[in-house]
Amino acid sequence: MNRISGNNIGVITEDSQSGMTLSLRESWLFKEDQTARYYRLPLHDPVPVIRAMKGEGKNLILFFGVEDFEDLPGCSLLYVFEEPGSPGFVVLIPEGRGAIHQSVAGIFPIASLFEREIADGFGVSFTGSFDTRRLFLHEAYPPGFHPLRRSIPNTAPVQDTFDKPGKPYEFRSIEGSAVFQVPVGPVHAGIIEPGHFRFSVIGETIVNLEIRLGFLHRGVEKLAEGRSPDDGVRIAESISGDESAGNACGLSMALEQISGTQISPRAEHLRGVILELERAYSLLSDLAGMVTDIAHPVSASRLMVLRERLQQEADRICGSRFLKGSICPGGISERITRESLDHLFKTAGGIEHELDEIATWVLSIPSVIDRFATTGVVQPELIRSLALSGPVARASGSFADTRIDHPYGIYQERVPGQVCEQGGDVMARFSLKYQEIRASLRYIQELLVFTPDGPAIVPVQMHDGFALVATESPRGMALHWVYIKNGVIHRYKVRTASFCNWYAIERAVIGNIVADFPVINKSLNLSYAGTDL
Amino acid sequence: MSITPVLAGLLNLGVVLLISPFYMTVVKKVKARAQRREGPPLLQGYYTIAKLFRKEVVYSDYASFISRIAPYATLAILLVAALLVPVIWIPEITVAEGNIIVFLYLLAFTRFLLALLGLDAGSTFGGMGSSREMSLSAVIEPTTVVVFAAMAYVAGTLAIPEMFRHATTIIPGMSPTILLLSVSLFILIIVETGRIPVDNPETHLELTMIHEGMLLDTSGRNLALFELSHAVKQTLLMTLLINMLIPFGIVQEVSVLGLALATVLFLLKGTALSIVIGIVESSFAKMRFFRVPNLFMMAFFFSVLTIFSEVML
Amino acid sequence: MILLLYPVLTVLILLLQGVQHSHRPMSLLGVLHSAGTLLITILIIARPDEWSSGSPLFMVDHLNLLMMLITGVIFTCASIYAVGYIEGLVMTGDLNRRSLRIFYIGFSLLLFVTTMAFYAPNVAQFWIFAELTTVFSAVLVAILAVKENIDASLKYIFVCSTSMLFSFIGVIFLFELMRQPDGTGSLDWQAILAVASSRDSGMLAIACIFFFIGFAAKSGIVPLHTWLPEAHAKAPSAVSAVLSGVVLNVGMYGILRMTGIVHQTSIASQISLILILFGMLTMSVACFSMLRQKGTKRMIAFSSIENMGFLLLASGVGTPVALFWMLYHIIGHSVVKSGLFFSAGILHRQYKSHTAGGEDHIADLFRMQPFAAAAFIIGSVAIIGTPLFPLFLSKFGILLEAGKLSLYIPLITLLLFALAGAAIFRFLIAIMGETFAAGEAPEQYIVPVWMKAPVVFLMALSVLMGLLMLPGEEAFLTAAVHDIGISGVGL
Amino acid sequence: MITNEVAVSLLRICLILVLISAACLLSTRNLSSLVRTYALQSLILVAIALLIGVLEQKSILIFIAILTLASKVIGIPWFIRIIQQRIRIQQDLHFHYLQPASALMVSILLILLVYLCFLQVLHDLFTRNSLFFLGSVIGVSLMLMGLIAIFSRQLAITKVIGYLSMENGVLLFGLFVTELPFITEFVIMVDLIILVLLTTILTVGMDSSIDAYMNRLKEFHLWSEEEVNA
Repeated sequence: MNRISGNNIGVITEDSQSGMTLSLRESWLFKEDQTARYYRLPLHDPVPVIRAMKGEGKNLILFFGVEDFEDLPGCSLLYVFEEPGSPGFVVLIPEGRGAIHQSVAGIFPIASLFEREIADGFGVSFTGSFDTRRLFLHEAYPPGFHPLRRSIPNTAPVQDTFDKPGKPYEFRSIEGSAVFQVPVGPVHAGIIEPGHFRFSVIGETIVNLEIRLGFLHRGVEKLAEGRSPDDGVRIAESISGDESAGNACGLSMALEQISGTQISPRAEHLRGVILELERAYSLLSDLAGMVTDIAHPVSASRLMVLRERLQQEADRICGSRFLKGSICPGGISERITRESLDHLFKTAGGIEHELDEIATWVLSIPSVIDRFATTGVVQPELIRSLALSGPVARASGSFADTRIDHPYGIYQERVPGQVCEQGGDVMARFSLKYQEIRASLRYIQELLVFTPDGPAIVPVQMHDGFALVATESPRGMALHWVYIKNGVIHRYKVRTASFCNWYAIERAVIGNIVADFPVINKSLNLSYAGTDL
Repeated sequence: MSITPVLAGLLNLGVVLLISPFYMTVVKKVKARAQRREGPPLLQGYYTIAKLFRKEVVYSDYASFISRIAPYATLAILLVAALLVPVIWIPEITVAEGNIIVFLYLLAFTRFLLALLGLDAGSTFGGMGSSREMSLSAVIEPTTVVVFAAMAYVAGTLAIPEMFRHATTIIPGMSPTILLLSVSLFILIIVETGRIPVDNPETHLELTMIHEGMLLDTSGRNLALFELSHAVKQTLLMTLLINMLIPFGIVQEVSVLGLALATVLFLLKGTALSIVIGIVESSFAKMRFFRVPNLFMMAFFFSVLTIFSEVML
Repeated sequence: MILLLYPVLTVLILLLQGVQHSHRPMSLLGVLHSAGTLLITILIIARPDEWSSGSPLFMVDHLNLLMMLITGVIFTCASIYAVGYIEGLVMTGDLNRRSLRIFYIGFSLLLFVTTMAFYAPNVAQFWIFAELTTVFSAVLVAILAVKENIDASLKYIFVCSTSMLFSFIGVIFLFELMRQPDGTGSLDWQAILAVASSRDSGMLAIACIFFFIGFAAKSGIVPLHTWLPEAHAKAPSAVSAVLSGVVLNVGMYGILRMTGIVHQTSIASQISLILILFGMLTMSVACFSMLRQKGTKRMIAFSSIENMGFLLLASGVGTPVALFWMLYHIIGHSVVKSGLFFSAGILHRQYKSHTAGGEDHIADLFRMQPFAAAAFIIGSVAIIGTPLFPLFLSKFGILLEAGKLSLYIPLITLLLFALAGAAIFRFLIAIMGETFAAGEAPEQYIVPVWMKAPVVFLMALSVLMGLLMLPGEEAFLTAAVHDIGISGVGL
Repeated sequence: MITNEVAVSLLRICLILVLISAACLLSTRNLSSLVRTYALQSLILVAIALLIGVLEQKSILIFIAILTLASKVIGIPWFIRIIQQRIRIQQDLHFHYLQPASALMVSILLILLVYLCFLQVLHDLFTRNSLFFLGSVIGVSLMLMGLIAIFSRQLAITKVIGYLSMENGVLLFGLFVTELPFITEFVIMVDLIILVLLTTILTVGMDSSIDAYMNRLKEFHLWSEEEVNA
């Protein structure tokens, strides 16, 4: 294959069967900012370029639609790529004409999800995809209802139009005399969020699992439209309870980038503290959940105590056990006091010590190891094709970490501790999360020592514009893209780590027994709310 | 016709019925303490049953007569079984000429009823619970038989009262056969009453439950009856273990004082055993479903070893 | 008293090897050690008055002197060979330079424990040293630190050591048996031989069977032979030669001694039957396996199993004549087999397979390695028992004796020999026919004289042995048979 | 001092415990509990040696007990635990030929077989005490169960433990059948230790690349750095 460099125009090389591949040309560059390079393709069909990008090792991580983007008419599609070894992202914007596009799901399987999401939201259809079912719109929504279109008013839907359920959702069916299906959910026996799991099992062994989410889709993206940037941050906070600081931080950074605001070093440091605190307590509840699901409540309760202590620290710092309101555009909440931080410093050290003790104990109990080891293996090959990130990817031998690969905020100055586990089973995820909590607690202590004095918050002068920001939430890479037009949010797109990671479960459970599903699910611990935006 | 067997039977039933919920709560309490929780008050078992008795029963649309009679039948069968196991008093003449084999059959019958009940309501989880329960019982049945056979062999009789009488003649803790037998019986208690590491009595994760799965569609008085049956079953098995291993204090010659003392002693021994069960439950994680046969195999091995050591020593 | 010099010599050599850093002095010390062992053995043979006067640690008679003679010769040849061979391994990076010291110390220790095993006066001591030979030879097998070698070595340890534990049960039985009447007793070979006939034969049978399990494993008798092809094929060739030529003899020596004891009692015929059956079984399994082999060293290793089976058969036949020829066969086998492994080592250096676990691709044999090819062919001819070579005589002698028991034994055995011969010739023809495609041929390997000399010596020795009885050989062997405890008229 | 009667019943319990520990060795999948079980098994052997020592009034058994305590209860388990941390294997999940359940079945049959065989052949050897007969049966049974462990387990390190358990069987057998000279016991222990050292170090090599293996060997001080340049 020929590589084309610079502005050379003889661009077309050939690929034997599946059509053309086409390299990216610098002349297509449309905008470049701190985090991403935007290219506008003068072509309607992006497939050859995207194939070429795959050949160069770039990976599709997000793909969404925007109506009335800059001077482009109709619905534009933005393909976001991650480039190995480069902190910046690449965004492709093909010339959008009409409502029919070529699917890229054959190149990047994860694109199928984004395509279904766009199809539901904007009514755009994709040809050549292997899956064209609805994603978040359930049967109750009538055909032709596409809530993200600007023509649909940003109000509650009128109930009586949705009375007649449409065509039922078609689950993948596995045929065979011994195969039978076990539907689980969306309403579960425990107090958890709604999600439907369709197991195909032979005896106790799972041969297929299909997950259906979206039962509590809240329309977060639509909700943000037309709101002021500050309101947007409050909405971002409520995306997922245990990632509220992470999401607030992501959107705030995007807004700061658009407005060109430089926040104070003190705010940078304390944001780091807040983010790591959130990571620590979220992952602690993951650990507790994992041991609960193998019926070892003795260790679970000890872990939950630690989690509770960290959340009380959060409450002491910013008045919210889930750190809500702690991060705002321009800096951090002004109510954070020196005393609460000192208290956190002391607690973090104590918790680290206690956690070591608990984890060593748990990992030496034979029956625990028996349940954890070799259960629910996420194969490393899935990491790229499903765009997996966070602990799920790192437990399968990947070093992917947004804080290191695409450093932002304080992480540009101080590199956090990096951990990686091989194996990809529940065991690997347990010990990985344990080590991440330790690393976070260490990092908090380090930051608290070096936090300078200064203003907590600086005013933000908002301009119109758009920005893409990636943050590492406790569950992995969260992407925030916001487009401010006329001083209000025109479009806000969030991709949480859970959105992609959910599909790792479908692969991880195959060959395991049904009774092991809860612990596998908990070890990946994905957010329903973070997906039902 | 003597009055003694009737008296003994009634006394037995009374003690078993009254004491059973207490032991269940003790186990819960120990587990709670291990988790650094306060845990339920010691009489919680009785409160729960009383509360459930007052509640309305709801039947699934698909439920047949099985769902209606199973709760009563289960408890009734277990009470019959209770007549075979002297708790505090070994009377000269027993009310039921039952032996360990009948006892085994009665236990198996309740299992069967429960499995039917799980299937009856027509829900997925009930069916899954029943299927799991039946596959477990298929593997545990041989083990149970061998454990009981070992008991019978050691005591040289099939009648449970005679076994206990034999046990009183042995110095506790000094006989390897009795020790081995106790290990097997203990495993049997764990498995038969669906405790960790075999089943988790506290889980309501629909995908992992066995016993709870079958009871998922049961409510109100029926649920109360099942809770009680479960407790009675546990007490009966515990009695087997207690009276084989530490029969100390059990009454053979009737006297009111002796009976009172025996009751108190049994209460203490039962509580101690419940605490042990609670501690064991707290220190293991649940086994992977397909690994459970290994546990049975251990019990099987120990029982065979019991017979061996009885032959060889 | 000369024997007491031996541990002193060993300690001295080990100390010197321990402080050396480079290869040459270490390997020359190894040669010195083996040659010293050989010299001491010869000195003792020459002075029979030394035999009985020694410390209680040693027992000297014709049988173990014979074994020691073989050991000395093979070890000397192997250590000379190693000078060139190991250097080559280090050059090509197969053997890490840092492992050299472990190798040479292991080699010296192996020689030491083998010697101690042969000179051991009692069963317990013999057991311990025989067990240690496993340990040290396993170190030598694993020295290349490749996964397959470690695998082979672990297999070797597990199969042999677990079997040896059974032997130890046998030793415990034997001890109990010996001290039964009055509570005192000794495990000395000669003491057991003397009183065996007065002891309970049922218990002796059990003791024997347990005892045989371990030593059968050590000498590669089916079904405990599984370690042998792996270990012999994966080990460096100098080690393979020692394993095949000496360490297998340790097992055979144990079985021989025990057979002698059994022959004092009434259970001799039952035990003999077992030995003959397992001997035949071993031979058949080995011969059929040989037909499938593609690797040079594996082929030779299976041939060792076959010969061990034959030796077991001979010990089962158990007449003085059979045992005479059996000892002769042991000598012949050790000499020829070591020579074969040495030449296979040269071939391996030349045609080393570069894929992990792959077989060597041997081609253009006569053009690339005429010397090794010739040696390999002579060795192959010798090992299948062609006339003019020593193994012919012993096979002939043993089969004649076996024929007196039952005609089927020689018949089947001859058939198996034919099979083994066919397998080896098929293999030879296959490798001789191969040629390299243009440009594929590896660079020619220049064989150092260190490696050639032992091969020449061993081949010459085997031809010499086949052509004529060495002076005193017959008398010595007859005396050795007598030492086993089976007295007879001799030839 | 313990009376004979108590000692005998304690011995019986110990014998049963030995078999229980062997059953655990066959069915445990976790390496650290395997090592712990082995240490416990050796500890029971120490107790047995002491009890027989009391029964038979032999001081040599006390020495054997001390030797066993030092090597098998403390030394070897400690060493294996170190190795285990180095190779970072905690589980031995794979079995060939025999799953734990069937391994237990087979061992029941083996115990029966050994019992019947010994009953046939050796009964007159144990006329003095049936306990000693039982001890030798259990000794050989333990050995055979160790053999099952060796061949049904996949990892070399668990095979090592199986081997050690076999060796315990031999020791038990030796204790009950006869009294071997102390020197023999001692040398066997040395042999055992060498074997354990060797096999476990080789085990380290099994799951690592050659370079990693070399580095690990260095950690054990088997190699020194200066030899690289020699």
